[in-house]
Amino acid sequence: EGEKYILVSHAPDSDSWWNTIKNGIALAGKQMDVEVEYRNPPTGDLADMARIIEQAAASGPNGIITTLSDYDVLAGPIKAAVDSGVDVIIMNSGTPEQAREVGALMYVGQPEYDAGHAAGMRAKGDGVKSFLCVNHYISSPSSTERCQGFADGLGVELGNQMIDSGQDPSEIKNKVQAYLSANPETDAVLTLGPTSADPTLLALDENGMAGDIYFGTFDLGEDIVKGIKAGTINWGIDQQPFLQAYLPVVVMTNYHRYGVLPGNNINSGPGFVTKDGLELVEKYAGEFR
Amino acid sequence: MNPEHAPLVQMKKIAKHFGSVIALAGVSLEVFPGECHCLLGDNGAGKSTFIKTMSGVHKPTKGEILFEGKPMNFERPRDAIDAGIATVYQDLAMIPLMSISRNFFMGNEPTRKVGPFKFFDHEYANQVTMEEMNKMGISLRGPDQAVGTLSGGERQTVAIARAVHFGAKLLILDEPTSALGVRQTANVLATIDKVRKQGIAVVFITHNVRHALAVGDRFTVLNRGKTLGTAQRGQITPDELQDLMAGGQELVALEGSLGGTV
Amino acid sequence: MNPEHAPLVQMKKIAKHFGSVIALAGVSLEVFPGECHCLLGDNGAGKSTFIKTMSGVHKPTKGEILFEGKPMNFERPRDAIDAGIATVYQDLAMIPLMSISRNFFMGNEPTRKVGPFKFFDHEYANQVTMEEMNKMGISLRGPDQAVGTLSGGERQTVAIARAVHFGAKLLILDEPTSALGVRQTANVLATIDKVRKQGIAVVFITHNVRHALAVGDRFTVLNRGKTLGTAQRGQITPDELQDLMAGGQELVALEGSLGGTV
Amino acid sequence: MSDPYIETLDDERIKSRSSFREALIRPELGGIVGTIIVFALFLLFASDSGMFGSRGVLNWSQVSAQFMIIAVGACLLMIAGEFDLSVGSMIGFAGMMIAIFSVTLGWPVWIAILVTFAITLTIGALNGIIVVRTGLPSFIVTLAFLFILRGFTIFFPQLIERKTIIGGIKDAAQGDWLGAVFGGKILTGLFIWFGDIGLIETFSRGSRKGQPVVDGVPMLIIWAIVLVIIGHIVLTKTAFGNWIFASGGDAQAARYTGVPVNRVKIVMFMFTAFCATVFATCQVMEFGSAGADRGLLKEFEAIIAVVIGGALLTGGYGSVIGAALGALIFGVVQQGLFFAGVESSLFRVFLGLILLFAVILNTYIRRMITGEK
Amino acid sequence: MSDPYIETLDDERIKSRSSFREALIRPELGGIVGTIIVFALFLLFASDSGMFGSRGVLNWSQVSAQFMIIAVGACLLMIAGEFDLSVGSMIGFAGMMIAIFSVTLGWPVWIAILVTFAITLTIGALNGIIVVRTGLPSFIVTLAFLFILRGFTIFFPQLIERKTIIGGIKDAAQGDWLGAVFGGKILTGLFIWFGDIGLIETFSRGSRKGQPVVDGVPMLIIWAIVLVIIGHIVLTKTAFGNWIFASGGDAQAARYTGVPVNRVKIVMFMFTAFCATVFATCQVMEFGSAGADRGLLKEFEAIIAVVIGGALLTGGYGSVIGAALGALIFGVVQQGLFFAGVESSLFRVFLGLILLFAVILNTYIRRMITGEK
Ligand SMILES: Nc1ncnc2c1ncn2[C@@H]1O[C@H](COP(=O)(O)OP(=O)(O)OP(=O)(O)O)[C@@H](O)[C@H]1O
Ligand SMILES: Nc1ncnc2c1ncn2[C@@H]1O[C@H](COP(=O)(O)OP(=O)(O)OP(=O)(O)O)[C@@H](O)[C@H]1O
Ligand SMILES: [Mg+2]
Ligand SMILES: [Mg+2]
Repeated sequence: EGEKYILVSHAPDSDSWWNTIKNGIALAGKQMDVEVEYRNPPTGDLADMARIIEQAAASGPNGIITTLSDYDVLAGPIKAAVDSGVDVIIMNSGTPEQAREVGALMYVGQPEYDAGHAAGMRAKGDGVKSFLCVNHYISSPSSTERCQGFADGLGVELGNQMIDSGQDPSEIKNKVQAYLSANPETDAVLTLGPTSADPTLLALDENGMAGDIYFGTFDLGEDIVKGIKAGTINWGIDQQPFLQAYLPVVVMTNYHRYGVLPGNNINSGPGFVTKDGLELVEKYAGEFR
Repeated sequence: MNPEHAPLVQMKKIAKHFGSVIALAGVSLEVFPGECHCLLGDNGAGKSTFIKTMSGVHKPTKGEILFEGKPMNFERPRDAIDAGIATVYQDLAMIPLMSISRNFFMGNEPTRKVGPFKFFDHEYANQVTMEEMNKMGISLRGPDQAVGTLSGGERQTVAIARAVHFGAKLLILDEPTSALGVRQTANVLATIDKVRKQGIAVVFITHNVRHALAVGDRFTVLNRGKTLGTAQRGQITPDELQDLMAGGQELVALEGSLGGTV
Repeated sequence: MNPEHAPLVQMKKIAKHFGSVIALAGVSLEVFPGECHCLLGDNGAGKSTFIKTMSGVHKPTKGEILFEGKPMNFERPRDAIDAGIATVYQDLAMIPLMSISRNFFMGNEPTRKVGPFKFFDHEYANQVTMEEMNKMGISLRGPDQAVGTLSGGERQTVAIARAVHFGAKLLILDEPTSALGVRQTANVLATIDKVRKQGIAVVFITHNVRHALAVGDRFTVLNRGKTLGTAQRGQITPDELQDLMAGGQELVALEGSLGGTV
Repeated sequence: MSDPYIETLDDERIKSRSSFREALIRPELGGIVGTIIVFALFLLFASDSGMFGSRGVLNWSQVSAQFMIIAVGACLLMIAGEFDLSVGSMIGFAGMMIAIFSVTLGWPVWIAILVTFAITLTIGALNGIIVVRTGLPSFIVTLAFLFILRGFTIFFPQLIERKTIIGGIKDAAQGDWLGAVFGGKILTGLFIWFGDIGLIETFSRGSRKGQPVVDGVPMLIIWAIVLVIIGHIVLTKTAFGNWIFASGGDAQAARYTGVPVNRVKIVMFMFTAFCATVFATCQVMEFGSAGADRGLLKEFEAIIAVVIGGALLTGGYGSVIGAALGALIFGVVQQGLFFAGVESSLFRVFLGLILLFAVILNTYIRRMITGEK
Repeated sequence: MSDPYIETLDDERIKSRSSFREALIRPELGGIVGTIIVFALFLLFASDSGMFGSRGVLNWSQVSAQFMIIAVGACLLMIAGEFDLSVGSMIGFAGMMIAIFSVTLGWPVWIAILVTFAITLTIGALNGIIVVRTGLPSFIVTLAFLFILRGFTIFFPQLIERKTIIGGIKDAAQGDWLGAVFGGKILTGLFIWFGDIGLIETFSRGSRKGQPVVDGVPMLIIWAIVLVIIGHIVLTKTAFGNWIFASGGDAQAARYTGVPVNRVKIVMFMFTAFCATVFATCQVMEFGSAGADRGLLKEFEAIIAVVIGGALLTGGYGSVIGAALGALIFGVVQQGLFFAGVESSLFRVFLGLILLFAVILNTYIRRMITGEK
């Protein structure tokens, strides 16, 4: 009873997608009656994140749940935490193999490159030949992997099809419009989350391409769900962040209390969300979905 | 000078401390309308500090200021200006990057009404500036020249011309002639004379005994934050005044070797 | 003064333009060792600009500078200082936030060797500063007081004491007495006299005819960027000099009303 | 004394300078030259990319208008001798307040907007009061507010709604008069007519087929123009404008001559906050959501626009028109690089180089004006 | 003249001030007070969180050491009257260069490090040369470099490797002597002995079972201490230190008295770049990878640490010891809030408040020293 778990993410404070994670971990904490904390490097600097993992380990929790967005940077601190008796579960980014190497109990998440690749295959099946990847977080390796995976899935060169859009919605909107009017033959748009999807939706609305251009996105949010419903967005890739936060807490609590542990990693995604079966998604978008 | 008049300003036992430094230790002074009151004294005697308490820059630590008989509590220079005290500071109040005419009218901008709005009247400002500067014997290249390009003396002349133009009941001049050439100095002294004759009180700080004697009606000497007393014109010889200003020290040896009063 | 000596500095047809402003239009001057050469002139005549070309602050637009007979091309003040020219500028070269002794030795820091390293010798610096300031008649609270807390005149004295202490072959003083009290002025003039007698050349800028006559050996008058010629001591009366300085303008009317030479 | 007027009129100590050159050297010259160069370059290299089609023009106009709105505030504040690093955080904060008031608390949008303006103006005033009372550099004070405001912008919505993006403002703002002032478009009728007579293109496919590609002038652009005009008039044509210059040129000297320097500075901080809130409100009304990450780095972008436009970072010198041109250059370059298809991560490199080039040009111009060496 | 010495010794115009108070008021007083307060608070509220256990101490020491390294550079530069907003981008850039040289190009790590230092020092010098030659404010010049360097840091690895993180440096640095100078640990023997005698905890499982949890002092901390000591000595005890103060206090006046102001400023820009590169190299060696987002906002953190430590933003006043204490406070507060379990989005709010509080305290102290009102 009263175990303490700390979740460490690599996201800067303001990244709205991580709300779901925060809500998921809070809910799990309440349900399992354990203490949970959420930590992240304010600017998204991974070196700062390594320090936070060290700090978390030093504060003596029962377990740490962390992303593994850069193996080189994070492997050391995570291994040290494991060695000092803290159990670790890897979530969100990283791969099952890397999780095993650092000595984590398991991996819960969606390997980014694979998700991009799957999306690319799907788009290829729908006849897409060229695309625009709106990367609002260019400095994070996982966002580039998504674009790269998509390109590889389509079987085309990524080349100049990925733009560094920045995080300001007006900039994103106007940059997407600028790209599309300079490259009108573009078949598809891929966005990497609500931050880039919402302004892109507006951009397409304004330049009349909404519903006409093939539009896929990672991660869900209120506007994305509305877009899917309206048919502007063909699909969203849901990696179910809620599960990524909720499950590790449940798994670890049970492991610590009763010694039970699932025998395998859990892939929380990729699940393609399309027009069908949107009700619950719609209700909880941005909060639990 | 009319000693029977009520004094315009009465400074009573003014003290001013800066942290651990005692700049003024109780200085009293009266200035009457139409007189030129010279404030003399050694470097660091506290002259600038004293007139700054008069013009609202510093609040005195102790002491009282009566202006036209009423106690005054200046919170900021604006209050003193509004009460009718115009000051030319030793460290000139000029903005180098602004034009001469903008500097001249700074804080007293002339305006022109256009409908419900008031606009800065540039034309009027330029014209007045040129005229006033010419009166002081300085010929400008143009009123929109930046003040930063003027020589030190030229700048001082702008500051004096400004104070005189808006000159109210009391005009304070802190070493106005120290950076001036002979011609400009003569102009300034003539201006002081003119202003005084209009019934305006003048407080004039200088190190130059001759300048003081040329226009002063009364002379107050400060020394190390205290006053050594006030003398009427004619009651004191230049040499006595000089002695007082130097803090009563013997300057004979030096003066001898350099040939007379310096 | 030894006119048969070779001149220490020869300034030949120096011209200096700032953008569209012609500050100097060909000024020539010679300074001999052991003489005090007074530079006089109206505000804006170009005196400060002229000596700044001598001390390496400005590069002349045209003209040649010979120092000890050799053509000199000062790129920066350091070069002039190294050649032996010490200058007290009108806008004093003092850092308000630094202590007096750090200011005093700025650019000439005394060092003490500890092993292979050289350290700033604070003790020596403090001691020398106190001594030199006392010689100038200024008593300091302590050598580590910040210069920003000194009065204008006190600061000027520090600047002069510094130049004199490191005083080399030529000492340039740009209106050193303008902000000074009588006692300090006398000290400065005595210092100039002392320095000159040691064979050092002095260039002394002032607006005060009496100060100039007290110590000057030769007098050069500038007017609107040109020289009006150089006079020997004794060849010229105070009144003539005064007339020259005012740019030859008639001051009779003014002077009359104010009682004599100002 | 002889009449000195004659003497004034010709002074042998001034080299003659052609009146053409005289007319040229003004603070905004750098901005004008820059604008011409930038447009010339993009006309040359990106004219076939749709950048100068009606949609393209609207595109970079909107981006430039955004920069202009915050640049006007930053410009006047900078001329008054201070600057504000909290502009970006203020944008995020203001948007979030509007969202919380109108969506979470369900207030009418116009009340939400007015209350938000009241709050941000108060914060602006607080910034100013701290700066003038303590005499601290505004860099530090507003840096503190950069962190404080951003912290609250992230904290509040999480506490209240458990998310950091609050949407649904569009629905709430439906039919709201004040919402339309910030998020609406004007002249829509005119543009539809333009489309009908073929003056501008119409959509050839998609949901809005047949409608003109540009269907009105967004209020964002109107706000930018209005703010620039007001700012310019206040600065150059009023007594208050003279006080702004004086406060920034030398606060001490201005105070000595009776300029209410503290009041001027506080008002300028409030005006900057006002501009930031206008920016935020337009953005929230356009996108229908407020996010905790809105406005990141906008403070720098505002300062860059102002500096490109010829203002002096140390205060006392500058022009609103220049700042507006700086914003235009910034917007056109940013979007133009996309139109021209330049690798987008190189945008930052270009931005840095343009900034350097612009300030060097401006310094040269300023020296010609003031005659410094 | 009479001997004036007597006069000097007692001056009736000075109120007496106790020598205790005299000894107290020095630039770093604010830092000392702040450090005491911060430690007292955390000892009170977070002592049971492991913050003062051996691993906890190592944790905040490392974070503080990082801040110290960049704060020393920023401090000396700020005292010399300039500042550098490109520190953060420089950190990212330097790390990326090392990674590209050693991993992509396969050079020996020590060559990669030395070449990187040569490049960054050149960029630092360039910053300085542009500032002193053009007379532009360093805010603008280094802001330009902030964008330019960050742009290249994102662009190069994308161009070369198609990603924004380059890993594998640890393998490359295996056994490299210069790599160990930045990424190694010292006193490992001592700590193993500490572990053996039970002075510090040991790992309870895994491959390092039985080894002490803290197995040495990271070189990062050594670098921080060495830089602080050198910085302090140079500033207060050498002629060059006097020049730094003079250049920042009034560049014109310093130039008049023959201080080589331009040289001083350029050297200080280079030293700042040096510190940033030390930071980057330590980071790259410790974590084994370089990312395009490294160092974001570090320029502000350095400036904040320096200002908390009592330096004057406008130059000419400050202390390296103060800056080091500022960095310590910053690091302890940042990590301490985590230990104390405070909601992490509120961290920024705290940071802003501490900054405000610290500068107000410091201003008060400085006024006591200089006697200003
Ligand atoms: N702001 C201040 N802080 C601390 N001390 C000050 C301050 N202003 C003036 N002082 C001190 O007060 C004393 C009087 O200075 P003040 O400037 O009034 O002298 P002054 O008579 O005008 O001298 P001068 O003739 O040189 O201008 C000096 O010793 C000076 O150091
Ligand atoms: N940096 C500059 N830029 C433009 N003009 C300048 C500059 N410096 C000086 N001037 C101009 O050159 C002329 C000569 O100035 P200078 O300072 O040499 O005069 P001065 O003889 O020292 O006068 P004063 O007795 O008032 O000190 C003045 O008209 C001044 O406006
Ligand atoms: Mg004075
Ligand atoms: Mg001069």
